[in-house]
Amino acid sequence: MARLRGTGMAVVNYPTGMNLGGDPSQALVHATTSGSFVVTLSATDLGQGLRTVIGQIAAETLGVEYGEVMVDTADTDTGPHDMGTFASRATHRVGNAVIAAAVEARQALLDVAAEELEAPVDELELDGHGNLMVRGVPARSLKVADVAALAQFKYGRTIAGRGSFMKPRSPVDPETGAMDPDSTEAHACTIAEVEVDTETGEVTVLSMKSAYEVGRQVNPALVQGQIVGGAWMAMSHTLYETTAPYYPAPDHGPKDFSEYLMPGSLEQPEIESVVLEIPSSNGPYGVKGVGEMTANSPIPAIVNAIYHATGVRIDELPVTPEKVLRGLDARKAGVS
Amino acid sequence: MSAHLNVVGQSVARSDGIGHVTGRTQYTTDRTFPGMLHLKMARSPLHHARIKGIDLSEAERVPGFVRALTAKDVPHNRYTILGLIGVEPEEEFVLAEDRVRFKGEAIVAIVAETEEAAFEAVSKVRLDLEELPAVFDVEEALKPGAPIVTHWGNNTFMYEGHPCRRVRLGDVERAFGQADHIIEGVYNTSPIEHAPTETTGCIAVPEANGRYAVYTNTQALYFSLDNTAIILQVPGNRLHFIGGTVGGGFGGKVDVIVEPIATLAAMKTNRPVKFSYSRSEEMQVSSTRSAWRIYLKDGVTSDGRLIARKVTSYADSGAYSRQTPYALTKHAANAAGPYNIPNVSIDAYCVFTNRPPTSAMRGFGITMASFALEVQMDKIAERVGVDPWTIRFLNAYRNGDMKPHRKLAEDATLIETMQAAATLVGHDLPDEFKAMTSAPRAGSHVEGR
Amino acid sequence: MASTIVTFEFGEREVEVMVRPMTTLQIVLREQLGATATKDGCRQGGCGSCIVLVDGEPVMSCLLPVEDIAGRRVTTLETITPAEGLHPIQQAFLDSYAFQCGYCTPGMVMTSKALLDHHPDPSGDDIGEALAGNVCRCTGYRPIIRAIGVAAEALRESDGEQPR
Amino acid sequence: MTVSSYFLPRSLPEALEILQRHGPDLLVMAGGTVAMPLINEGLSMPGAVMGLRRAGLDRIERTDGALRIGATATLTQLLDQDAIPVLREAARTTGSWAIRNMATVGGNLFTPPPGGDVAVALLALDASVILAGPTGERALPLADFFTGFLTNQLAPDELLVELRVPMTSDPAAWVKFGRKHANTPAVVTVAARLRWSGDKIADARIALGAVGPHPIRARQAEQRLVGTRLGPDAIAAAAAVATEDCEPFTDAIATDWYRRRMVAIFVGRVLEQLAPRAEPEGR
Repeated sequence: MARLRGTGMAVVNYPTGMNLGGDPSQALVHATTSGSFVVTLSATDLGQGLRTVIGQIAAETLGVEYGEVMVDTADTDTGPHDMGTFASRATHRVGNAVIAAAVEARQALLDVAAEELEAPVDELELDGHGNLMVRGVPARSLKVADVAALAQFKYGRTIAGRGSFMKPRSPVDPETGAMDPDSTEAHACTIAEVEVDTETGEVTVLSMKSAYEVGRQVNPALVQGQIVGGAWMAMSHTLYETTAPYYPAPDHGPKDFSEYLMPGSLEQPEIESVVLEIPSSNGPYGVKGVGEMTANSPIPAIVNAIYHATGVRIDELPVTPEKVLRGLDARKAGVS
Repeated sequence: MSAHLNVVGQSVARSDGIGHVTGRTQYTTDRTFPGMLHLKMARSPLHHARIKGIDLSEAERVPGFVRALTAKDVPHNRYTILGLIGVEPEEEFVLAEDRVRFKGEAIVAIVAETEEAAFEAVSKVRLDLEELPAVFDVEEALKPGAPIVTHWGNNTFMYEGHPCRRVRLGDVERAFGQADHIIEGVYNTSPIEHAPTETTGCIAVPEANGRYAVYTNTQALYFSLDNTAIILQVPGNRLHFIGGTVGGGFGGKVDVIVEPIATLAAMKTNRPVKFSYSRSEEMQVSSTRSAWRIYLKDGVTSDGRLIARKVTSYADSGAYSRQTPYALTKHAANAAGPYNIPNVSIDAYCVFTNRPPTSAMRGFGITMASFALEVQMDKIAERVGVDPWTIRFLNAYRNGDMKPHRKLAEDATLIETMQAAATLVGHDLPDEFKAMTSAPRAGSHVEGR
Repeated sequence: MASTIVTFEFGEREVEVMVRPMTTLQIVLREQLGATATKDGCRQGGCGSCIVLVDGEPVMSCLLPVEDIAGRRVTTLETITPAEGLHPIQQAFLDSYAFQCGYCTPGMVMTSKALLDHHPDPSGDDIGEALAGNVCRCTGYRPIIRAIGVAAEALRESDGEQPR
Repeated sequence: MTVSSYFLPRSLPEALEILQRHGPDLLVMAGGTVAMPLINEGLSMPGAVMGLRRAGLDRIERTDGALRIGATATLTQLLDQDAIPVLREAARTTGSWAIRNMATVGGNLFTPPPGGDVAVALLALDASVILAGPTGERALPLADFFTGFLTNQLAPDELLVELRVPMTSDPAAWVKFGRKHANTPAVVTVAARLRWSGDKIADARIALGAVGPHPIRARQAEQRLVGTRLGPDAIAAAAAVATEDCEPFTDAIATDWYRRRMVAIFVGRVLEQLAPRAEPEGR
């Protein structure tokens, strides 16, 4: 029995947003009587943490504490239109819409404060912690909560904003394929190390080390979550998953988690990553989409690592132990 | 945009975290409603068949049976989700009419008082089916004489008169003639299930005012609402979709497959109706990631410059379109990879076969292209006699480069990303690559702009 | 199809339910007791999202006719959640970002609870083995494994003065 | 799932009485890990079911030179006993923790391949099954119990009540090879037990799982070992011939080709575990 080790690499770019555009996201923001803000959406949180990052983006733009922002999603009776959560679009599209709405709401807040403080509105600033003041004059300050109450009960105003973001729909030239298929692009480079058992063809992924460039991380912990979870899914796609194990034959389709193979809690390679932030030109605070792409570069990196370990090129996913073993047999027989 | 940021960039705790760790987060089917009925589907046991008859007499006698829905009950029995953004033609059926095109295709919806009764009634639906020849391979499906899956006479989606999405830049054939190496590869992948831990499902509930509240785990509430309104031929204002919390999507819950029929059942019975996929339905019937076959032919100079890339891709769409035609456009836009290649030809075919329809999944149209391209890059490196890093640095795209789809590259950071990866794994790059940047090349399209 | 009455302990309280034959504990918890922390991911015993403890041992509640556990004690995520604050395992999951969509989380926490009750200082392999029946599609398991390590330490430090 | 009656007998006589009363249409269920998924999805719709979880058939005890394992003892109970270590290994590699808390040793005999791992170990240990019927009990070697895919010698009016495993000091080993490290269907399962006479093998048992319609003995491989010292040549010969002892199938996990190939590899690996520790010679 021999165990062979090898290392492989791969790089990818990944476009953010529905490729041809025409996919609006909208947001509404309003203040409550106590100076909290409600962001109303119809975008969905798939578990990636959309509510959290949208709350962060809204708080940042409004200049209030994160804890003062509530994100209400999703109900079509209250939330404005959103195309949906897919295509790594949500943080980019919804984030931009929320910034627009928050800017408008912030302006309404400052207008009330200016009147109350009898100061020019362009001399007011928010400190990000629930206070606003005349620039350079800390004594002339108000709490956001008080301004919200004043707006409601003294001035009879709303503190609210509307925001929308849409990359206009673009056509494809059917002859040349000329098109505008992305808003921005994120990048990744993965180096995978594997070990191959030459008797069984089993592949063990030992490590996946990646660099990601994602524009701006709104929440680094959640970006890490995507990177780690995506690396796992990529390993799963590479070595295990199929609904038609003998594709194109339609037989033996799995019906449960026993037959539908995915790595589990004991298949744990080392995962390490570094994240670069080079802000995009059009994402909220420079964001690019990171959700989908994390399952991409590890796949060819693992397949290349298998080649470097064994000399066997497998050009078909999933790379089952049987395929590796047949490849090793063919090499031994001098075929290839 | 901002020099100092307060909360963007901070790893704040997830706002839904306490709900998740206490189990108080309410997912779609955590709700129950008084009088709620259960919908289960009678499905085709064959890959391809003509429907000669449906006999519901035994099913109707099952205690707890409430009603059955067939194609004729669906006001606009066409399920074409991308119709919303103008993609044609209409083709899939909410419930099959004269033909079933994949094993598991929905034929009769059974609504019953309990899940058990619904299962039993489904088992008693008698289908008279005449089996038809089926095709499962994308290239077999394109051969003359192959069984035709679609209703328009061939097995590809038509892109403005072309059987594939085309991208053309430069002249690949001429460049192949100038290349020192021609490297060819064919890459195959298998269909993949999204496998969210929460299966696709919804509950449609009649409201007091003549509207219908639909609790759903769709990834796209308005997409689902608008499609449901079209299928049921009701104004959108009769529908009220509630969701936003999804137990894993990965693209599988962009399909609008459970809401229209559950809402129709609620309308026909005036009772809440739950339709949630079983795990085996999720595995065997729900959309998957497409299987792909990708042919690559590359022309490379002896010093490792990629001067021509020809890509011929076939995505197995299964029996119907769903989101896959759009995936091929995204694929075609990106199928040359993150490289600067002056001559590119891409033909991306969306092919219909007799397997369950495929749709969106994480990395839509690109994940499997990345697999093919990056394995191919390793083969090129080996042929040229350079290491895998070198071949990628030599060809990495930069800002201002003309992409195959003729948009100039912006926000390119591939070079910087590779440099960071090399540092991470302790790979010492040659000075030439350490000094490289994604800044526009001298003489590039944006130089001096 | 006569219904029967089944009594069992649900956390600290005794509950009595009337069920049709072979109704599973999962259905009883979710539909009769409104205890929907116990999830419904496959009904095949394959995903672990419905794991609860019966007399302290993890079981797949989707495969268990409730009649079988008459008189026994059922522990779910609801019953271990303190009236105020969080159980140390819950806190560790929260702090470690040990979930994304959250659907597998209740089963993961219950398996973790059983593990730490049996092995206050589990090895990495112990944790991996214990979680082998819980499917997570989002996180890749690593944050969950990390959370259990954090929880184990917290529980050892608090010397077992936590809700059981 | 229109189950109209669910019986939960509190004793063996009560269980037998219910079985006689309802006849072969009664679904007998122990841990429920095989039957319940089918019932939950409406794929199996039995009218009446008898659950054995409370029938008092779950004791594991050591008497009369045998380990007596009640048919409804769970795999967790099997994992907790220390009389026969190879049975612990078999239990440990079957299912997940929560499944092992439910699945029973007896039920494992009725689990379609590639399931039924524990039965493979029992087969290598020369276990007997105790079947109780209206006229009393009978014992049958497990090797004779299986007759085909999901068929066996159990009469319609009988219940499996016990597995009886002769206590042995023979060295035994176990390997389950799946596509994952835990909670995985087997590509192949191998259990082996050897009886030595001096430095030679006097008798051998090799049982295989997931490579036939039910757990099977690799009889040619067993014969090939008798009289050898279990050197590399003997192991290789037994491993090679074991591939002729099996009838592998293709499923979602592996093809018949791959399973057959792995029979040789893992019979070899199991026997290497049992081989006398040779002096280090730089192998």
